[in-house]
Amino acid sequence: MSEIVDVSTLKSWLIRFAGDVEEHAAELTELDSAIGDADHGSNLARGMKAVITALVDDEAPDSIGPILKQSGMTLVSTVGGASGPLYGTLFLRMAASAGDCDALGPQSLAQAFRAGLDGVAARGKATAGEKTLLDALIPAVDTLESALAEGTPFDDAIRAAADAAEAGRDATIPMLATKGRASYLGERSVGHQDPGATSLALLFRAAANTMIDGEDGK
Amino acid sequence: MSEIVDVSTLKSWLIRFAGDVEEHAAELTELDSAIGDADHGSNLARGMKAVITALVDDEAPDSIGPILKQSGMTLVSTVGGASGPLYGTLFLRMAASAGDCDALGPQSLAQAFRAGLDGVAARGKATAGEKTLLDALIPAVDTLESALAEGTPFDDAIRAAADAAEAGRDATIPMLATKGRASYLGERSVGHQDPGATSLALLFRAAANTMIDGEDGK
Amino acid sequence: MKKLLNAPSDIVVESLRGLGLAHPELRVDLNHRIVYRSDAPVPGKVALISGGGSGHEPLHGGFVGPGMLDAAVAGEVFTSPVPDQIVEATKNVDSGAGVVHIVKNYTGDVMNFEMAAEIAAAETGVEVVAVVTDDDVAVQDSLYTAGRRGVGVTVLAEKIAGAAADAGRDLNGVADIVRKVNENGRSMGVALTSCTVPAAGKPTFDLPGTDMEIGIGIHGEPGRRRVPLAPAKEIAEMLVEPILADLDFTGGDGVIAFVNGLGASPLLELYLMYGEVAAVLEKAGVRVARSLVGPYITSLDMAGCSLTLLKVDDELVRLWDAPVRTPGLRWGV
Amino acid sequence: MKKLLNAPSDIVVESLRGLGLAHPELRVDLNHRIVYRSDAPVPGKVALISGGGSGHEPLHGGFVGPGMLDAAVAGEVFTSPVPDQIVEATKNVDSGAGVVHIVKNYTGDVMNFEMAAEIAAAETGVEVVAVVTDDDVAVQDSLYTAGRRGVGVTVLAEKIAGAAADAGRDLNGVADIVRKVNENGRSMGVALTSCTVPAAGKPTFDLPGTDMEIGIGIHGEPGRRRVPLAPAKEIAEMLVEPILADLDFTGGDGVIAFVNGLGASPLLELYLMYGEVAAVLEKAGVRVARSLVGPYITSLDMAGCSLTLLKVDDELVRLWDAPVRTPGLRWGV
Ligand SMILES: Nc1ncnc2c1ncn2[C@@H]1O[C@H](COP(=O)(O)OP(=O)(O)O)[C@@H](O)[C@H]1O
Ligand SMILES: Nc1ncnc2c1ncn2[C@@H]1O[C@H](COP(=O)(O)OP(=O)(O)O)[C@@H](O)[C@H]1O
Ligand SMILES: [Mg+2]
Ligand SMILES: [Mg+2]
Ligand SMILES: [Mg+2]
Ligand SMILES: [Mg+2]
Repeated sequence: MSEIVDVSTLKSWLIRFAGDVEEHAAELTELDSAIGDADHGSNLARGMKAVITALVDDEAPDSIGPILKQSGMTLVSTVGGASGPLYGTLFLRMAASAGDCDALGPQSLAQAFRAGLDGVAARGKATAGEKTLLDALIPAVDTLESALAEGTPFDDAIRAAADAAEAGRDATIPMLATKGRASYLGERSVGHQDPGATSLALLFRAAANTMIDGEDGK
Repeated sequence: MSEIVDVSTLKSWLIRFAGDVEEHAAELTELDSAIGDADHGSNLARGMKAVITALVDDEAPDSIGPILKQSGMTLVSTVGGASGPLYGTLFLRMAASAGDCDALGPQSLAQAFRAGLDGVAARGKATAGEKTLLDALIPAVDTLESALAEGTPFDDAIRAAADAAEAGRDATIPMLATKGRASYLGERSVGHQDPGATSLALLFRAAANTMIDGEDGK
Repeated sequence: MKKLLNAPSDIVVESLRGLGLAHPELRVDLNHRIVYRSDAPVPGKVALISGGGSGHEPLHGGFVGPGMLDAAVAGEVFTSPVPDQIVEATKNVDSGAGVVHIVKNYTGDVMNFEMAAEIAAAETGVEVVAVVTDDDVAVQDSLYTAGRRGVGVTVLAEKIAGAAADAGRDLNGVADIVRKVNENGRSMGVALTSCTVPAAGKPTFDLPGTDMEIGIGIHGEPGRRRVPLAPAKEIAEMLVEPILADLDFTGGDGVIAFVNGLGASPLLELYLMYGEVAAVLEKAGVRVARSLVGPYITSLDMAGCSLTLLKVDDELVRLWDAPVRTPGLRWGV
Repeated sequence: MKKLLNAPSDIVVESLRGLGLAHPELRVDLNHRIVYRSDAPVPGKVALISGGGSGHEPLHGGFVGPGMLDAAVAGEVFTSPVPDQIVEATKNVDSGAGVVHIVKNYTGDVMNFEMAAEIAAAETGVEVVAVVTDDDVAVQDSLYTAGRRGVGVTVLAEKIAGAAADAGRDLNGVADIVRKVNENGRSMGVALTSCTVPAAGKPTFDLPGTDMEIGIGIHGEPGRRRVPLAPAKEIAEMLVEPILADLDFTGGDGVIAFVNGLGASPLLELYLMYGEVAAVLEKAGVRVARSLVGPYITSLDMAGCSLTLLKVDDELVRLWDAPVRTPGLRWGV
């Protein structure tokens, strides 16, 4: 259980996430229509499609850090908007944390997520409770870390992280947005689910689904 | 019965026609939406309002020809579009035919209408059957003339003319337009009632209603 | 109906008031609804007037100024102006060299301008030559129609004739240029939605969400046929094809290709359409000498576009390139 | 959705292709979606770049040319461009005098331009100064928002800074002019209908037939409040009032008053609105020095308008009047 994410698992994760984003693109855009500008679904779908295209290229890197780095750079250079730099930074910082290795153990994975989270918070100058993707990312990373610290088996820990991301996503509904486009709405942002937190929860669910042997969807 | 249309009757006719046009403006515009540009009702309502304003002015003329002339000039200078010059010409030619008198008898009225009809046909270069206001005007004038020639009493003759105008109006429905804006539609103009013929029928019904003692609406 | 207006009946005069305030280089007679270049009459120059129903802005008021019109006469929305207005404008722009009336071919416009020319000649002695534009290939020019509608070519004619008048041509010379432009120009339009006439308060026609109207005019008059909404590539073909079928545009000095927005279609889409049109023209061997893309002869808030092709020679290109300074078209000065 | 397009995902690049074909004086890099003036880099001149999501045309690509931008970088519809594009444009316009980035204040735009400036400095050594525009008074600039949105002032800043760069100012001098324009300008918008993002395929928000949205942005983001549709006179007051409440526009050399169409509202209505705005300003003692009326920073096919007021001094008026030659704004050359 010390080598939980090898190259093949990492690729599966990215591919599954890309598929989930594609599948939920209309829903993400719909959420973004209510409190934003109706593009989050198409933005992220475009980016993840490019990530997968780069991933299957003959010249593509074949170790953890470089794959994450390539994916982050691809997101930065294909998504645009707010989510491009933020998702891009997440992967780039994870790449730097992971380094050029063949696999990550649970601790290294958690460390990489923590580095990614710090990068996203710095890039977007946001904190918890502002109705952004951080509200899914923070509880997910916190949960993963503390579960592992308590000795929870990895399968359970990553599943708990995905659950936490979804709970965080749902918790954005009553929040008042104070960052990003939704903040323009003031009080009118209350009652809507944040699109970025929604896609972020997909990312963790995809992680759980690919990193847990035999797990299939929730 | 030789002085059927005195100044007061003429004014009543114009006022009643103005009222009828105002009342049916939306319907005329609706007809013009189907085969034209959705303005016949507002065009004619604007013009007849101006005619009535001029009519009640202190300086307004007080004999038949001059009243008709002022009305025709007012229509020409306030309506625009196709119906402005056409309705204007109708009244201007009627004015010239009537001359500066205090009242018109049946024959002079019929003559005035005939002169008006000729003017309208010349101005618009149209003939019967082209799905225009001529298709109400021609049968109305023909009917008035022939009824009088046959010795029909004026009341019956003018009522017959109004009936003929309405029948002519209805007959435009199956016609293929070959003049005016509706001609652009080709075959698609078939099945729609011509707005100009519709307003023209209102003009004759208003004539019957005001020139026949005690007649009130149909 | 969702429009920026007060009372529908005041929209024309209130819009003209705004135009006058925004453009001190123009003089606006609100009473007669005439837009003049403020230095009219220009001594020795043949004057150019156009006009028609409102709702086609910037046509015609936005094309008044050096190098284009001396005055524009505004009718009610989609209703030609009345003779009084046209006579007033004609008198005020004439410097003695005569006045050309550019009239779009609609029954109402033609009759009102005809009456105005008769009155102007009789009452004021001003020499007027009227030229009618009728470039819309969607309408058959036959015994069974009022003739082709005047549409996009009118914009090009006003610009080119304005340059000819500036260059010192005489009355017939300027009128001839308008005729030359009209004879060498053809247009075709497509609507994705209806417009809404303010006084009517609702869309002139119903166009289901999946349909478009090919061969639309600029007044919400229905077009040639209704077909399912198609990709821009196919729409470009539907616009180009009937134009090329009507007149040979190959060879010579090429064409001015003018993709016009009908009102509600944004520039993003108009440039995309221009790209598609250019591709179709290239395949057909038609060389584009000059282009114009934007909403220049509109139909209120109608979504859609029209294409105008004008076959040019050296003379027309030179006149097209000449300086113009109006709110709607401006270059070289 | 009724739009002139092929696949929604291709709308930006296909529109840029058309722009390039229609304007040979521009050079369009379809790969990077950059519009350049074809003579860039201009030796010795500070270069000006702007960019952002597409769907606001003519902003920004239509403002490339002498007297305005050296390059414009186009993102997807309503999505800021990515750093690679911005870096590429920055490298290609720099003549050694440095590059000013004009960035509208949206989280995405700011982050992408920031990353680009970091990369440009690190990898190419080009000196970049970015200035953010944030003029929309509909948004409170507070701890609880991402700050005011950059809207209409951006157009005026691009024009005025372009003239400053032409006049030979150095990098900080040009950046200062952008800051000065931004500090002295305020905007407010109203939407009568939603726009439809092509990839989304349906209107971003529902606006019942009797309502309008006050304080709208340029991305179909909902505004400050929804109120019943009002006459133009009252709308003018609703636009002017919060602007005047935010900054004192009386005295001095007056203002540039800019009535902007959001896409689907025709010029007829925009000029009418300008007349109403001018009346409100006169009553408030605000003198109009210059005006601009038309669709210059749009929101796809949204109906409505925005008002921008820029307090000017002699310097800003002179720079405003300086020659400009772009597809979207052109005078004096
Ligand atoms: N400052 C920020 N920090 C973290 N996340 C943010 C920030 N601003 C926006 N977001 C996230 O980005 C999402 C919107 O992404 P997207 O729609 O792709 O970009 P844009 O807002 O530029 O259109 C929001 O739902 C929110 O979760
Ligand atoms: N050449 C013509 N001769 C006679 N009547 C005509 C002619 N052209 C049009 N009309 C009449 O004018 C009516 C339309 O008037 P109106 O809508 O006011 O003017 P426009 O067509 O200019 O919008 C048509 O319904 C028709 O009856
Ligand atoms: Mg968004
Ligand atoms: Mg009509
Ligand atoms: Mg009409
Ligand atoms: Mg966006």
